[in-house]
Order: sequence, then C-alpha cells, then structure tokens
Amino acid sequence: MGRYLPYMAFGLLIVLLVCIGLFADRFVLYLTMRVMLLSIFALGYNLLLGRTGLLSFGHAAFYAAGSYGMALFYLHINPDPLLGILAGVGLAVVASLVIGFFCVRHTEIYFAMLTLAFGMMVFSLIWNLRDITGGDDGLVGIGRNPLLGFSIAKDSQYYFLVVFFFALTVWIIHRIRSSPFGLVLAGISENHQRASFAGISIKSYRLAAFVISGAFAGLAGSLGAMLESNSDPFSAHWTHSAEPVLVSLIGGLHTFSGPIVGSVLFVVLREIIERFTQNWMLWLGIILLVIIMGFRGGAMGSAEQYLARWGRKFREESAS
Amino acid sequence: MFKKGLTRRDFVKAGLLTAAATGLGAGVLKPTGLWAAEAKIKGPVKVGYQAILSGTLAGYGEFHKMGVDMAVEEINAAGGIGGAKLEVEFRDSTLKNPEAIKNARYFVDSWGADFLAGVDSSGQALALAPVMAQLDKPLMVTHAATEKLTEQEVFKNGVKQIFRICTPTYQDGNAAAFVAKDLPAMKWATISPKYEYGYTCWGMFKDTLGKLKPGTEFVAESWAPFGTTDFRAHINTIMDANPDGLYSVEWAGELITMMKQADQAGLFKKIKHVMLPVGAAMDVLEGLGAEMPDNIWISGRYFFLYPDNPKNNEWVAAFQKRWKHYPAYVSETGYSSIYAFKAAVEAAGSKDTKAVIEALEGMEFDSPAGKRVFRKEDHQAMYSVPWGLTKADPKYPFKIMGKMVVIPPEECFNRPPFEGAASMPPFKS
Amino acid sequence: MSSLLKVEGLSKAFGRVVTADGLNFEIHAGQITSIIGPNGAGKSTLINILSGTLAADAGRVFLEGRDITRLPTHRRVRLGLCRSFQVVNVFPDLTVFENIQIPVLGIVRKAHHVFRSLRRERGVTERVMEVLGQLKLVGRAHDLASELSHGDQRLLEIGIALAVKPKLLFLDEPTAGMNPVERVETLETIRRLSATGRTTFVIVEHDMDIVFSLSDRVMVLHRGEIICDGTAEEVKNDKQTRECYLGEEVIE
Amino acid sequence: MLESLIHVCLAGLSKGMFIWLVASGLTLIFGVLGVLNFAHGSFYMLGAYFCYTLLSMFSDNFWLGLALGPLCVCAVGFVVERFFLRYVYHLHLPYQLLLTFAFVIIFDNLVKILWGGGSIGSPTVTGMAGSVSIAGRLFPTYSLFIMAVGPLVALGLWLMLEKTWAGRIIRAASSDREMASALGVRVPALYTGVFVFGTWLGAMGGGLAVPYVGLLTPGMGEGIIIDAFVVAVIGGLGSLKGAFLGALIIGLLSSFGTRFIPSFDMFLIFILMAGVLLWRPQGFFGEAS
Repeated sequence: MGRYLPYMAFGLLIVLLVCIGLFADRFVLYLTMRVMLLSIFALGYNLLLGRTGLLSFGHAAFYAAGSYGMALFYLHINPDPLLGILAGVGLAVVASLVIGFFCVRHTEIYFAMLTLAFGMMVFSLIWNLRDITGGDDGLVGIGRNPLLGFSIAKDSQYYFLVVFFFALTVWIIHRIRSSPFGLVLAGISENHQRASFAGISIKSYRLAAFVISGAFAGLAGSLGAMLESNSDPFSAHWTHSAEPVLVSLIGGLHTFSGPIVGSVLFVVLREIIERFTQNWMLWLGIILLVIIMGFRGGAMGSAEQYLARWGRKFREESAS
Repeated sequence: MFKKGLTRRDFVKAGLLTAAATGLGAGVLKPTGLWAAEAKIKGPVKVGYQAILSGTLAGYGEFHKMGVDMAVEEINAAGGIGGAKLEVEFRDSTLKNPEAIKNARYFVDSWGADFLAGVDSSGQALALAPVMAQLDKPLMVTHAATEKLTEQEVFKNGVKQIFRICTPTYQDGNAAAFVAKDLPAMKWATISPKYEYGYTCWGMFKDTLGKLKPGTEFVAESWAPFGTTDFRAHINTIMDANPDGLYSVEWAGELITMMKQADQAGLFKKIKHVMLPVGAAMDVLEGLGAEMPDNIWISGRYFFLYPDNPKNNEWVAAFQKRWKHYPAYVSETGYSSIYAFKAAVEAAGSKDTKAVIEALEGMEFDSPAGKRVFRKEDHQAMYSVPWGLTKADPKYPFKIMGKMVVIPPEECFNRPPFEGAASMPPFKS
Repeated sequence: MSSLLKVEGLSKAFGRVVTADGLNFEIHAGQITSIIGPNGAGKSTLINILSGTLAADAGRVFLEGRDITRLPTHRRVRLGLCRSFQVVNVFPDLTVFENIQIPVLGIVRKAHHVFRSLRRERGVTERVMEVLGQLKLVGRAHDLASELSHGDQRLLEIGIALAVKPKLLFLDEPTAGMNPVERVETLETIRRLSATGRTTFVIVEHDMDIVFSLSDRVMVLHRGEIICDGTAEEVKNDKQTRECYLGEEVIE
Repeated sequence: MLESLIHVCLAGLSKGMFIWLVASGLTLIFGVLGVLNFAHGSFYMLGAYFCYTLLSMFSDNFWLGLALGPLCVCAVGFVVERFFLRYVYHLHLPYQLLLTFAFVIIFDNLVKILWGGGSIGSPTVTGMAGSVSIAGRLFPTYSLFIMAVGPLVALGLWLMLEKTWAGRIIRAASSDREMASALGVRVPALYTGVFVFGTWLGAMGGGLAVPYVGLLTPGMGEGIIIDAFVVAVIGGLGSLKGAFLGALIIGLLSSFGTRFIPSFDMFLIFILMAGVLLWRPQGFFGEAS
C-alpha cells in the first residue's frame, strides 16, 4: 500500500491540475503556472541542496540562462517553442557545467560563496552586454508560436504545456531519487569521505547533481520567459537564488514533495497576505523564522513526523 | 478563489459592450452633465495601482500613494466618476518583472480592475506591454520614462492600452540640451546610472546638443552601478576631464549621495554648469536641504511651483494640508492619472476599454502640472515641465527653482514616426 | 610471496615536523601486517598518503606494480586499495543495507545510473546481502546505521570497506572503543577473512595484544622512519623498539 | 595626472576603510561562531538609523548619536543571538543562513514601518563638514577621519585579541570549541558576547556611514553586506588581518577601476572573489591545509 501512495498522490495532483486548467479563471491559471515553474526550479534545486547537501546561491544564473537562451533563440534564430526550450535548457546546462566544474571543488560555506560569485558574474554580464541582453530593460516580445501544430498562444492552452513539463520534472526527479545515483548523492551528503572510499568520485557526482539542477532551473527559466514573454535581468540576481531555498525549506528539505508543497505555500500565502497588507515581506520573514525555529522539517517533514508518531501510537494501542 | 468564474465577468462585459454600442448609437452627441454620468457607468470604477513599496526606493511608492489617495478622496466626495464609486487598490511592484506582471493580472483577472496605473521601472513597463494587450485594460504609466514604451510598444507594436502621463526621457535628454545650448559651456561630462536610463538620456543630450550647438565636446562619462554609495571615484574621473558642464541623471537617494560627495570634493567650485534632469524631485530637494548648491539646473516630471496658476496652487495647498508634505512629482502624476481616467470615462460615457482608449487619445485635460494632451500616435502626455536654477528661499526649508526656462514639449519631444533624424529635435517647424 | 604494495622513498613534512622520511617497504599478499609506533610516529599520515587523502612531498607508491602515487582516492579504491577509520565513519542516516549498497554500486560501476530503479539491480542486492551475511548483520539490514550499537557500527564500517572487494585493506585501530566480546568477534572476523586469501590486511594498532596475536609481520614506525620490521617475536626483542616505547607502554 | 592619482588612491583607501568597518564584525563573528551573518548588513542599517534618530534628538550632536546608537543595536543583536541563532549552531548551513536572511527581511520592513520608506538625507558632522586641500584638490575631512578610524579599529581588535584575557579565550574558542569548553570557558556566553560585539562593530559602521554616505534608506544594508562578504572571503573567511587587507584591495581596485577602466564593473570584483576561493580559500594569511 505504502509503495503505491506516491503514485496515487501524483495521479491526484495531475487530475487536480487538469481540472484547474479546464475550469479555473485566468488569474488562478496564471498563479498555478507560477507555482509549477517555481516547483520545477525548486525540485531540481533540492536535488543539490536536500540530497547532495550543497547550498548554492548561484542557481538564479541558470534560471536566467534558460530564460535568455530561450528569448535569444526565439528572437534571432527560430521561433519554435520546443526548440526554444531546448536552447534555453542547453544554455543552462553549458553554464552549469562550466560554473559547476569550478564550484564543486568546495563544500559548505565556500561552495555557497563561490556560487554567489559566479552567479553575480552572470548577473553583471547580463546587465552589461546590452546589445545582446537588452541590459536592465531585458528582452521583450517573446511570443508563443504553435507547438507541433497546437496553439499555445492563450494562457489556457499554454497552461497544459507547463503541466506537461511539471509532470515530466516530477517523474524524472522521482526516478533520479530512487536510482543508484540518487542513493550515492545521499551518501555523499551524509559522509563524503566515506563515499570516496566507496570508490565514488565525489566531485563528478556533485558536478552531475549541479548540472541536473541547473538544467531544471533552465527549464523553469525558459518556460517563464514564454509565460511572461520577457527575460528579466533580476532573474539572475542572487536574491532569486534564495527562492528555491526558501521554498524547499518551507516544504521540507529532505522530502521529495517538499519543494512542490513549499511552492504552493509560498505563492498562495503571499497572495493571501498581500490582500491584507503591503508589508507582505515582513510576514514572509516572520513565517521563515517560525519554520526554522519550530518546524525544521518543513510542512511535509513535520507532517511525516506527526503521522509517524500517530501511526506508532495507533499500533501500540491496537497491540495492547 | 475558483468561484469567481469567467461567466459572470463575461456577462458584465457583454453588458458593457451593449452599453457602449448604445452610446455609439446615440450618435456624435457629446454626453454632458448628469445625464451622462447617471445613465452610463455601472458599478464601481476600479483602478489597480502598482508602485515600488519595498527596498531602497520604497519612498517613491509612498509618494505615489499620497497623490492617488487624495484623488480618490476628492472624487468620491464629489460623487465619484459619473456617479460610480471609485476604488483603488495598491500593490508592491518591487523591481522584478514577474511581480509587475502578476500584479497586473491580479488586478484585472481577480480583483476586477477597469484600469491600471503606476509602474516605476522601465523594464517593468516594457514587460507589461504584451500583458496589457492580452488583458485589454488601459494602463497609465506614471513614472517609468523609457521612450521605447511609447515609440516601440504603443506606436510601432500597436499596444494601444498603454498611456504615459509623465514626461519621458525626452525631458531629461532633449530638453536639457535646449537649456544647455544657451549656457557658456562647450565641454560636457556625465556621471549617470549604469543602465538603460542613464545611457539613453546622455545619448539624447549629446545628440541634440551636438545638433543645436555644433562644436560642443563631450569629454568624459562615468557610469555608476545601481546602488552606488560612493561616488568619489566617479567625481575624480569628471574633475580630471576638466569639463565646463556636468550632466547627471542620477536620481533619488543616489543623487543625494552624489551631490553631497561632489560638494565635499569641491566639484561645484570648478564646474559651474550642472544639470540634473531629475534634481527637482522632492525627495532630493528635501534630502539635500541647504546642502543643495545654488545655481544648479534642475528639472523633473513636475515641480510644485509650476505652473503658478490657481489650480496648481490650490492643489499644492490641499496636498500640504492633507499630508503635511509638498507633492513629489510621482504624487502629481499619480493624482492626475486618476483624473485622466475620470475625464476619459466621463467623456466616453463608459468604462469600456475601447471607448476609454478612444476618449484618451488626443484628450486634453487640466491637471496640477498644467494642460496635458495625450498625443494620439504614441499616447504620450504632452505637457511642459520647467528647467530651473536652484536658489534658497526663506519660505522653504529646501532649495527651489529660481529662474525657470520652459521648453515646450512640441519642441523637444521626439515625434512620430520615430524614425530618422526628422523625428528628433531640433525641428524645422 | 608476491609484492602487493610497494613504497619508494616516501616523504612528507608538515612545516618542520617530518612525518614520513624516505620510507621504503613492501606489503606482501596474504600476510596480516601491523604497523605500530608511539603517538606521532606518522602512522595516520602514512595511511592517509597511501589511501590518497594526503599528497606526499616525494616518493612513489605502486599497487601490483602500477604507479598510483597521483591517483585520487576513489580510483585507488577501484584498483583494490581501501581503508577503515579510527572513529565510526558510516552513513548514519542511511539504512545498513544502503550503507553497503553504496560501495557495491561504486565498485560495480553502476553508481552513475541516473534513471534506473535501485530495486532492479538484482546483482547488487545479492552482493550486499552476501557482505551483510559475512558481518552477521542481515537482521538489521533495514535499520538506520545510527541505530546500531557502537560495536555493530564498527563492524558495518569494516563491511563498507569489504564491500569494495579490496585486495589490500588498511584497518585503522579496528577495535578501538569496543567491549572485550566485540573485540574478540572482530578479530575472529579479520582472521577468517584473511584466511580466504582475497584480502590482505594491514592493521594500525595501539593494542599490543591484538598486534602480536594477529600479525604475521610487524613494522615499527618512529618519527617517520621504520626502525624495525619483522615477525612479532623479532620485534618484541628489538632493542630500539623497546627504547622508543619506554615509558609509554610495556611490551610483553 | 599626479593629483588625480593621489585622489584616486585616497578615494580607494577611504572606501576600503569604510567597508572594513562593516566587514570586521562579520569576520569576527564568522571566525568564532562559524556563522556567516546576512543580518550584519541589517545591523549596519539599524546602526545608521538609531544614530540618526539619537543625533536629531540631541540637537545634531553626532558624537552622542554615534556613542549611543550602536549600543541600542547591541540589544537587538543580543536578542537575535540569545533567542534564535543559538538554537541553530548545530544545524546545517542553509538553516543558519536562512535564519539570518529572515532577519534581513524583518529588519528592512520594520525600518520601513518605523522610519518611513523614503530616503533620509543626513546631516554633516560639526567640525568635519568641510574639506582639506590635498595636492591641489579638495578631499573631505570626514573621509580622512574614516581612514584614521579604520586602522584604529584594526589595532584595537588586534590588541584585544592578542593582549587581553578575553582575547585569548576568544581565540581558544574559535580554534577549538570543545577544548575551550573543557577548560571551563562558558562557550554559549562567550558566543553571545562575541556576537554582540560584532553587532556593535557593524552598527558603528552604520553610524559612521550616516555622514559618509549621506543617506539613509531602508534596505541600505543589502548593498554593503555583499561588499563585506567579498572582503571577508578574499581575506580568508574568519581572518581579521585578511579582511583588513581585503578591504584595502577592494577599495583601491574599485577606485582605480572606475577611473581607468570605464567599463569596470563588479564583474572584476567577483572574478577576484572566485579566484581567491579557488586558489587560496584560506586567504592571504591562512595556512594551507
């Protein structure tokens, strides 16, 4: 039973998403797309943070690489959406391969600072290469051409493309987490010294995790560029890198579904708070504080603990 | 959240269309007085306003809000827009494009806004263009100054939903050149923000001044990144070039910092002609107080002592009474944006997008900043903002404009079709 | 007797402290070799250099005739050189099964499979169960490593090292912190595994009982030099060895 | 040309010393507690705001504001360490960083609520408002003052760490927490003390910034904290000597860069930061491990 629970949850989620796509109004549709994009970003990111134990402050750069890769490909080479996404992800992979190659030499705070430095280099490149990137104005006018003959111009159509990529991401990340590779990443996070004495080249595995998470950041970025029809230089700023960290933490760093739940909470809570006060940031800070001080497992981690305790109690009672 | 279905709004929309059609059917008869007001506008008129309310520029959002709140209070006290109540909601735009887009979508799709206004950042304004085309509601930009918005998005791409009520970069670049041509300065240099706004304004200034006064030299440029707190190296660069004039579109807090540090370095003793296109912002004038040197050329999007006519003076007095503050330029543009919508809705007799756009195009209306006309082709408000020389006045705890020079917008704003030299000043006619 | 590991002129210094001073020796397959020496003799440094976590200043290391001086740790492991640690060094929040699974995957070169489910790796599972069987830990396969007793964790530690099927295994104080019962069991395990002839053990120890009861050969390290090398009997009677241990521990 | 060079140098030195004032507290806290404190920028901001408010209360007496303002921020620092940070020392890096990040968000918004979102132009210091002529060009007196304060703070820190009993304990605790604890040092109290002291240093930086930057804005700490990170990193995280040198390098580099490489950008600074992290992560003075 327990084994099939995740699949059922996944199925339910997709059904819910399709229902939203068919029946919800345009703003809910848009917000749901934002939640899914953030989830894609955070799911990939958490493979690096939650699984491999590396805190990166540079992944906004790969989001931006996806966004700008997509935009530039659309504007100068070919307006096909699928090729555009491929170009965006491709650029993000190349960028994360190059940057990751240097960054995985360190761990902990040194890794965080290195990724911060490289991320800010990318930010500054985007800001300054005005002829290519449009400087602080960003790139505008990214349209949505038909995909394999299907129109995705309307939000209600594009929505299903996002659902597709979201589902694909969930599936891939799940496969990775239950693969030998995923186990080894967890091992590296737990004890990298022991892992290297298990015949594992930790740098290569860290790099692989870095590039995979970079690729998903790029996917989120290129889908975001099509959703918003522009590329934003601030999407490369380090504060944007903090977003997947926040989301993973809110949802649960060491759980698979944490980033998804966290994204939902992050976007929806903010939407609710903003209806009452313009100081929504203050509340975000306070919520963060509460989570770190009291609910370190995040929403899913805390729920799991609670369920486990409840389950044990139930078993004890039925046994006696 | 899901209940607010499309059906209801579609129904309302259909009703409005019918109303608009009836209005058109009624012919060219200009609706006047109470008849128009009571017969046409159903339900509240909702305006979604976004401005930056967090971070280092949060003060601008507060100034926006003062002007807008005042307009809402006045209008509702006087019976609303065409008899309908006016409602405004504010949201924090931050500086990120996705936030601006989300706000716009929230206002229109969830809150049910009829009109949008605000927007500080040029990048955000450009990013909003396709969204406004999709949402199909008018957006009145009150601060973002990029000329690309009106030239490219409105004029060339035909995003007719966008209007701009504040002066664009033409005022900062071209108008400055018209003032500079009469100054005894042949060598100019700049310290400006290291982003599009800075590059564009300096480019326009150089271009126009070069045409107006051939032989003018532009000897040094020093670009300061967003968030610069130490301008001493930039000031050194300028002083090394030994120019006659300094042109700077630094703005807000960074301008305050730069002016203080330039004064300490003795820059104003060496360089006699200094032009600050956004120096007349209230936050800058008040922030510098007596430390603002005399005889600096300043301008903005509005200055509360111009025009010196009853409408403006009364407004400034009312504003001061309401907020214990002099109106900043974004207060005026925010305030006037609401009145522009009011005028347009009452003229159109409807709040339907198409009708309001038609009413706004070419519309002439009176505002504290003086008479404004929305140019039909690019939806840019044409009105004049003075350039003036700073001087102390015992009545104010900060420097004000003494001698003022007004460059008419027709003379210094780029013209359609925004291509080739003929579109840019100076114009033959 | 064939030479498994050969060390030539190995030197290492930290500032002015010399911890390895031109060491030359060979390790022979099938023998249990012990390295002893007083604190600060350079035993840990030697293991660190040989296993690849520290770079030597000079000298070369050969494994089965192949120069491994510059190879990184994981490459040495794959060639058959592994070690265990003085302190418990396992993957605490993974299950016992997973603890063994990681090195097995590493050595069968399947760890990089990104997309295949772990459950499908039948061969890996069998090998893990085999190792757990050798350690008599099968019953605890699905407990977290951190839930094991200290002795079992040490055993698991050796298990992780054994899972890579090493030809040469360094055990760094394998019985430190164990109770007498666990100690006897562990020694028994080592002896049994050595007897199979698949793995050659090199033990670094403080406990002289263990050293002399287990070792075929004993090397005494002192200030980065080998001062004695021979059978247990020979070392016991060596004058220099007795001198350098004087006041630290009495050799019986 | 020479006068220009001298002034570019002076501008760089004063900027460097200014960053050092903020980076010193950050470095000290990291060296002892092992926590990279994002909220250090907020303490800088709070220092500036408290100093400004107090000096306006005491008829623009800057020195009184500078003496009292940072002390108020110390109380804030105490609360942050004693009731929050203390409980995350044993946790993974993300929790520590995000906790301090949460405080950045909270303090930024509290300042906005309490003092308003607008920027506040700050008064000049009596007696230091003017400039002195150096090599034929004016240089602000107050910048000279900053250039003097920086080395004084460095000297003071050095004397405290090397020559006093408290300093020895701090050094012992920073190199080996367990050992210090075994020797009877009350490590938690020591950590609180060091954190509060580091907070004071950051808040002093903020107080001194009031006339130096000439402006207070909510969010003013976010810019300086990145500068301070860069300086702390290139000096070798936790090394005060390194941070001092790092601050000088960054100050001079950005000054000369702005003057002589017009396209100069933070890009170069971040390249330097990455380069140091890759090839000499222990900084200029750290021992190779």
